[in-house]
Amino acid sequence: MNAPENVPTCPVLALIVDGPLTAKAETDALRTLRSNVQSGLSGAAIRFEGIVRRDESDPGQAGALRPLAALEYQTYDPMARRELEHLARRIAARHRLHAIMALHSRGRVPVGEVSLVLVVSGGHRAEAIAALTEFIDRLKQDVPIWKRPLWEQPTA
Amino acid sequence: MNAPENVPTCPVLALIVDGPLTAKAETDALRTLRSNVQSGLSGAAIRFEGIVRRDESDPGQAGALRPLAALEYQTYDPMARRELEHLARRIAARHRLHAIMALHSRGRVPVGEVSLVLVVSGGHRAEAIAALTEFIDRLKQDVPIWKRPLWEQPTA
Amino acid sequence: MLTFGAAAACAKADRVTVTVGEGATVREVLAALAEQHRALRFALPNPDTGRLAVNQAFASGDHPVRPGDEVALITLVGGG
Amino acid sequence: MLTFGAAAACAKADRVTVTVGEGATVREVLAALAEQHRALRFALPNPDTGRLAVNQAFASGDHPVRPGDEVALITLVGGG
Repeated sequence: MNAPENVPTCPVLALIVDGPLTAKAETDALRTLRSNVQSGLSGAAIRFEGIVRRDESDPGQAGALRPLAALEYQTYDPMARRELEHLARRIAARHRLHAIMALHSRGRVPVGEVSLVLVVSGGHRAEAIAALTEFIDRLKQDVPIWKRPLWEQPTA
Repeated sequence: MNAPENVPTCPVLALIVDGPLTAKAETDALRTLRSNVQSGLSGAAIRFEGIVRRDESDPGQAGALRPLAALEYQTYDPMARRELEHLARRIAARHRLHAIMALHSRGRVPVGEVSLVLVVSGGHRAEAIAALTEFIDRLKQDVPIWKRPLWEQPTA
Repeated sequence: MLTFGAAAACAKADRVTVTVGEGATVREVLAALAEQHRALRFALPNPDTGRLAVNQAFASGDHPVRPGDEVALITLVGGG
Repeated sequence: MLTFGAAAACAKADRVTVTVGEGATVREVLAALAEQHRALRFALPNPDTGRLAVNQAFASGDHPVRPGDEVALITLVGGG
């Protein structure tokens, strides 16, 4: 995954945020990013949300689906943030993005809440979609973040 | 593109909006949609923005890039809205989405403003990305919307 | 017949008149359009697959066109 | 050496001690880890490609590990 050379600089923001990713956390982050993006160049902007699903397979029960209360994300700090940013920079250069923002949760994120927000903008749709797909694939390999299921307590 | 049968119903919203798609237009539309989505099922939500780019190739000048002031979208009403909704329903069924919203502009949209917003949510990322890609490909074939370039006036 | 986009630009009008016999199908209307409006030939869909909307819905080649129907040439769309 | 996630669960600890000779490389540390902590074998990366972080950065198999370095086993991550 080598980045092409001589690409224009692209605003990059990568943050680890405690708990679920709320609208406020994102708005604050985007304010920094948007001021750097020149209008009229980008033809496509995509925002991806990864959300905690209720049903996870439980390895302790032969992979059977079991209702989840939350996921607990553990991050290896500060390497996690640095790898997140490093990944964002590589993806931005490879796909000639105009801006990229990645936010990831740390700690407890209840079912239905957002643990990952990725925002990319680029000249055309194809680049933006390819960047999105590749970012998430690499995230799951290269960024030191682990998740632990917190199972819903069976009602007595 | 046949839809699988016996899929659960999915909230679908398809609207044509006059002028650029603003945050307010979208918020109003999403309010309707979100109330119907059951939390905990969706693992991925994607929001796509199509934005008017400054540089368009001008067929009147052998395809040379020429700075644009705006695009003027003409829609064949009410067929355009109906085909937009029909497309949203087909895509939702094929990719087992949990919700889909498509907004498209009518009339003048200046450079840097948004003319298309597509929001999809589904169980997993792969379905949501495939739905996004397919929706936009089909939109450009099946929905009676035409665009006319309004070129920037050269400064005297 | 209604025209839009590049087709309307070439016809220099947002509607054109096409004369067909009684009981004509979409396929026959498209053939007549090609004969009677040569400027629009570039924009014509395949007469067999048909890309006319009759009363605001896409119609196949076999679809009959009746007096009073709203017929539109839907071609070269470009939303998004 | 720091452990996380499933590796920490299997080691029943968030750090384990691995004894290596002076001037050992990442590759040698991984081999020693496999010997000295059998419960962690499932989680071990390929000793040649290496998947240890030394001082908070991924380190290749040849990378030397020095006294005082912070060494972490980065495996089976699962963000997103």
